[in-house]
Amino acid sequence: MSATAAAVHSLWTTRALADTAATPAIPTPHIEYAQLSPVLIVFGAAVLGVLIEAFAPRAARYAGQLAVSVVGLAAAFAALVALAADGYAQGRSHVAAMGAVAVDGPALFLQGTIVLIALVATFTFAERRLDPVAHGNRVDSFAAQGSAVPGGEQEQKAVRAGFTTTEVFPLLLFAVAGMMIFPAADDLLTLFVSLEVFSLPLYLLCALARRRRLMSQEASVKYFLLGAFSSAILLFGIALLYGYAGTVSYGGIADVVDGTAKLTPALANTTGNDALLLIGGAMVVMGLLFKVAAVPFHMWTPDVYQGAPTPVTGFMAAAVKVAAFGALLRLLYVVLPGMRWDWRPVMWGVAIVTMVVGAIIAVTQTDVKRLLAYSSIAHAGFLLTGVIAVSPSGVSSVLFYLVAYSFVTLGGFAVVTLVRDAGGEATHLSKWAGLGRRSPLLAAVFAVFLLSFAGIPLTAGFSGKFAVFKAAAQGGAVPLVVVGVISSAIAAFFYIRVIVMMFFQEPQPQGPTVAIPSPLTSTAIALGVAVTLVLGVAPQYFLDLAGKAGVFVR
Amino acid sequence: MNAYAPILVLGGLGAGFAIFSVVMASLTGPKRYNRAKLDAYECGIEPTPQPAGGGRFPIKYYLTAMLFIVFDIEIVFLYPWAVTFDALGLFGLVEMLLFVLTVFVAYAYVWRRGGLEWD
Amino acid sequence: MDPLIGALVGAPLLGAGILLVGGRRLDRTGHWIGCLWAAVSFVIGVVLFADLLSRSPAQRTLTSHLFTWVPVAGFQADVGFQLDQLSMTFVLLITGVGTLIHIYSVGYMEHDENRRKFFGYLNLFLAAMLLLVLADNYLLLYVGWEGVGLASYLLIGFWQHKPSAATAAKKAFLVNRVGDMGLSIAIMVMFTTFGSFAFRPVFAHVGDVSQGRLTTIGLLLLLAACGKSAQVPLQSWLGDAMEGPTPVSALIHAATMVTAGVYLVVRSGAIFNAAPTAQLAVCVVGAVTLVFGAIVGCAKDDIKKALAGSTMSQIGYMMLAAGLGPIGYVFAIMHLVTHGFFKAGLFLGAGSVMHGMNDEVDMRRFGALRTYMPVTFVTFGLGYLAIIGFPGLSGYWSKDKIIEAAFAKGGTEGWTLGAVALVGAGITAFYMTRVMLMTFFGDKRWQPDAEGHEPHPHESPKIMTIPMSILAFGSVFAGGLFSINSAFLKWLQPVTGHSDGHSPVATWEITVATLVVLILGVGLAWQSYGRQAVPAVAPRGSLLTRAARRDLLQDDFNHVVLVRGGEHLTRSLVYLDHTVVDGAVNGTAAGVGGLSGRLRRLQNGFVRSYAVSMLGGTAVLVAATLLMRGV
Amino acid sequence: MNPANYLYLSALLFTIGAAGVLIRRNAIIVFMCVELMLNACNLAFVTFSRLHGNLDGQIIAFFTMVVAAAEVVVGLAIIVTFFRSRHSASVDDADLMKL
Repeated sequence: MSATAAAVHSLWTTRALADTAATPAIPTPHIEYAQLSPVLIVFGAAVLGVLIEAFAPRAARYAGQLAVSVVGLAAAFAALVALAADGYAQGRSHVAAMGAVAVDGPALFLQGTIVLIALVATFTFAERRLDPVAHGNRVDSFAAQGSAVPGGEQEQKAVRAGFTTTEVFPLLLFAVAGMMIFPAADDLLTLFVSLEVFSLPLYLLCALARRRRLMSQEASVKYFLLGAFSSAILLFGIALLYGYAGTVSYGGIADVVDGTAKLTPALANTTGNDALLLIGGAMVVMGLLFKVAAVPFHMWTPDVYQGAPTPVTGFMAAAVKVAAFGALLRLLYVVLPGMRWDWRPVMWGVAIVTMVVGAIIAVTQTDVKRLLAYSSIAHAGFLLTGVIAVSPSGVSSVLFYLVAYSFVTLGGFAVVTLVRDAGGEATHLSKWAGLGRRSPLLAAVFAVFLLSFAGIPLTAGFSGKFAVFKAAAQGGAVPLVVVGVISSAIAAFFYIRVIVMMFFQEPQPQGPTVAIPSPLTSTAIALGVAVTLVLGVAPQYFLDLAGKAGVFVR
Repeated sequence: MNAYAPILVLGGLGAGFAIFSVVMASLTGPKRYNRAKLDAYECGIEPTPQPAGGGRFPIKYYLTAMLFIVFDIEIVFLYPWAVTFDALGLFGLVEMLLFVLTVFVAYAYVWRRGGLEWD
Repeated sequence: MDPLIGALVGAPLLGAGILLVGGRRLDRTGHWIGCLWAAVSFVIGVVLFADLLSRSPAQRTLTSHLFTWVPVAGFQADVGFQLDQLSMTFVLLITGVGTLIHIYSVGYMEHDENRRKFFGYLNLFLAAMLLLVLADNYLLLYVGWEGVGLASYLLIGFWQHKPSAATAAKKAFLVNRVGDMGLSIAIMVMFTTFGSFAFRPVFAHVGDVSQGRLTTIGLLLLLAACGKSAQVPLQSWLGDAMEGPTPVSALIHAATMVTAGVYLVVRSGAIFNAAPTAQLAVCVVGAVTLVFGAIVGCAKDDIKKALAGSTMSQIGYMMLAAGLGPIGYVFAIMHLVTHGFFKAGLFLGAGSVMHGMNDEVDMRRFGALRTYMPVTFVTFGLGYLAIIGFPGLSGYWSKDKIIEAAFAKGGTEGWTLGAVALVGAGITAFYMTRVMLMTFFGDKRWQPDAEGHEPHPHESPKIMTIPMSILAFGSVFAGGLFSINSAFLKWLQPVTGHSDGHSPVATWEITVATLVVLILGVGLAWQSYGRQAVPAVAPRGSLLTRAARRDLLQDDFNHVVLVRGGEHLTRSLVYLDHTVVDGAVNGTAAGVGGLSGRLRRLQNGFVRSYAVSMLGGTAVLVAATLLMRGV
Repeated sequence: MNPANYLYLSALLFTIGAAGVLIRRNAIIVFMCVELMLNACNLAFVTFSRLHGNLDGQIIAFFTMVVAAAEVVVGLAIIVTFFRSRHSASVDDADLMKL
């Protein structure tokens, strides 16, 4: 009977291992609050934002949220600068929070970029001068009441009462905090959790457009279902990698892949099975490729970019790409360098398909937001060429490109918010014809952004592309660079086409008007132009900065 | 075979208890039926809802369910902590307090914004 | 001191940024901001000048390397500045005259609603021009070169509501493109020849390169200079450029930008010295333009166009001098500076006259203005005396030197060039006297403007007359000051080099000859326009006059040879293009478009098919990874 | 008992979930299939945890559950608003944006 009892017992207990017999002593964990302070500040600001939503009177929420967001993000940036100045970007970089979060050059660089993007995005989120005043209330780009049925009675009531969804600010902050952890995650669990932490608020933000709400909700549903699907695949990949290595920490997996880890019997058994590693690695990489919108995981991008409120689109296009490329770099450079002979050819393929498909489909687009979406897909391909270089200059060139790309993107989408007609933003390209006559300054600014996207010299886009292609060519990927240049040429075609359209076509009689923005949006656009020109004319300082920040901790 | 013995034993015990309960109830209990008693039991709502308006549930039902899920699931973190409370010491306590505090912030939001009111 | 060089360019650039980005809220203060940044730039220039003076002549070259723009092995594009005596001269001219013209424009553009934008463009011009003269390599110089072209385009077309202004801007832009093409090809050839385009290495290795290469580079640089400096055959845009506001004509199309070509030739002296053929070409272009511009100047009734012809002609003098090599470099620059003073002064005077005459430009409708506009009359008159080379005034010192240097070239060339320069001086005296007489003397020939407003000539406000007076002061004394003890020569010599040459004619003989020619020109003009009344409607005139009124048929020539010929060429090219090139290009474009349309259909909007693509993609990813391990 | 069997089961569940996402039209059911995939992952984690004799996998399973719950909340909210504005929860009706 006692044998049977023991057997029953074993159903819900695991046999204690020999070296952890008796009561296993749990080492007291510790958390380096100071080193994690940037993320914690953003999280704190977000929680504070939720409290404002809960307790502040409706009229005070907008100002309160804006203040909390701006102050929180600025403080986070200050903390990041302080950490970098303390040498965490180089000599003192290490892994904090029990191996969960890396504090090193790429992490700090990317976090700084994300925080600045978020700061600019906050400005565009808070813009209230574009839409006409509704029932005596200034309104922003977000729905009066997200839960109300579009066009229904409840919505009209909400509009009349002047409701605004000020929750977008805490949602933005939560997303930002998740994005800050994402490229710094040093184990797969943190990677997965931070992925969800930044994705879930984005799904919600997508659904909150004030105009064209059906499209906005549709974008949200699509993004959500596909995003959940991709994160499930990513999670299964994590499970397989865990099965292979017996650990989820980046360093631990890398040791096992390199064969330097201490082999336990179980490990000896699983490491014999390379399929676990290869399939798991591919699935995790797929999850990240989904976020960076690489072909064939890109199909959500145009639909979601088009449907989402434009400030959100700008934020997503810029920040998600930064965060996801950061995570991809860390994964491929820290965890899987031992199997780069396996993934490099595959990534070659992905990069080529992404560049070519992104550029080609963009040619026939007729909607500005979709055009920019395809352009962002093509840019993901260009960035991938830098990732493939597997060299320090590969890392720094990708970091630099991300900065260049993200601010131009933010500025570009901010310009899109200004061109409006009776139905809100006039995103159909035909309506942009002759914009250069009607509003030369705005058209010129947009032209600068387009030229930067196209990679014309003296713009940030050129410096970035140049750095990435150079790194790739030095890494031996010359054919890839050739494909990159060809697809740049194709891409340049449709960027220039828009410029020609704006400046050399007659404006339509019922064309859109250009809204006069508040200083908030003007700042965002001006920053975009400034970054475009500064990085285009004098990239060296930032290339050096990215070069200094280009070493991962392991 | 030895490995399956516990399952068999458990299955046997379970089946025995079920049969015993049903048989005993039918033998000893009074038999006064009404409509509510004859209905299948499903969490207090009508098992086959056919209200006016095409058989839709009120949105409140989902709302409550979602709120329940999201607050209920936090227990999953409290439980392991409770088990190793001694070993983790003050650090664990502080961290858990922070965690619970955050959950309470969410609770405060739901409460203030009327998520807990049925009507 | 070195960072100051960057600040020199940065100050007006910052000003332009503030003014153009600042928007309407700066409308009320914008002009003062523009003046401020121009003045800041001038002050920095003076500080740097003092610094240079405190050094020994051999060490008066400051460099400042800002950053490497494009670092690639074998191809390095730096952003760096070089400040030496030559650049310093230009810096002082550009910022000094520039600041005065900024101040003048405050008054001149007072009623223009886009005044802020105007000052933004002016600042932009200053920055680009300073970049041009401070660059330490040809690539950066090219950036400045294009920058001044842009500013010039924007400013000529500033009143774009006038179709003539828009057309003129377009014309200036197009003609300049031809020259710019020359410069860009020159830079490319230079790079393939020397492996660099920084001044120092290029000039250091001139000796190692074949004559043919150097001649090619020299001729291409000359083409560039012709475009920017309105030399024959690319001069046709300058007259039309007078459609821009008058301060622009004064600053850009008289004093500074159009002299960039001269700067380019002098700066590239090392190359030209080693390529005599190119040098001779420069001389010929200069001599031809000198006469060409002067003749055009004689026939124009539009005061600004007459002055524009004069500008062409005077730059012709400079080009001629620059083409003479070390004999002439210094005098080219000296004439450039003195010309900057008196021509800017003349243009500002013309602007002042127009200001008082309801923007009338036809000299046949002026007359007798000397009593109504005394200050303008005096300053304009001093500028007039300077340009015709009245003994003791600025023009006398610089122009005579050029004529002398032309003779000093020696041989038939020397005699020919010298004679042309001498004749040019006579024609200059003629047309300038004509302008003077028609504008300020004789009877009133005023006529109401298109809306019927009678002109009420009046003196311009102080803010306009003070800059004019300062420029007049310069017109009178600059040349003399430069010539005391050959100060200017000694200052520039370390950069440009100098040799005296052996003139077959004695200096005093040249002086006398010049004076005779001068008196002839003035007398002839007095005969035609002083003693006789000027007809209010232009007489038909001789064939030459009629041709000169049409810019010596330059546009007609362009039309017949370039446009028609171009059309034929284009037509045949178009045929080729349609059949061969288009076949390829359209094929590609259609291919891309078709592919795009087809690929686009994959994006069918259905979540489920997106998910299929994702899952399929994952499967391919996994399979490919496994395959790689298998291989 | 061979732990590999649990892995096979997990892979099977994952595949069923993925197939469901591709086949089913109702957004709620698509979403349930995603949840099934997540739970398949959980099973794999727990199995590997047992295999390697450490607790990491089980901890991860906890986290996955919490994340899945959060996802449910967000997802249901989105799908319910979608349903209310269109009176349909079919994902094939969501095709306003395409090409």
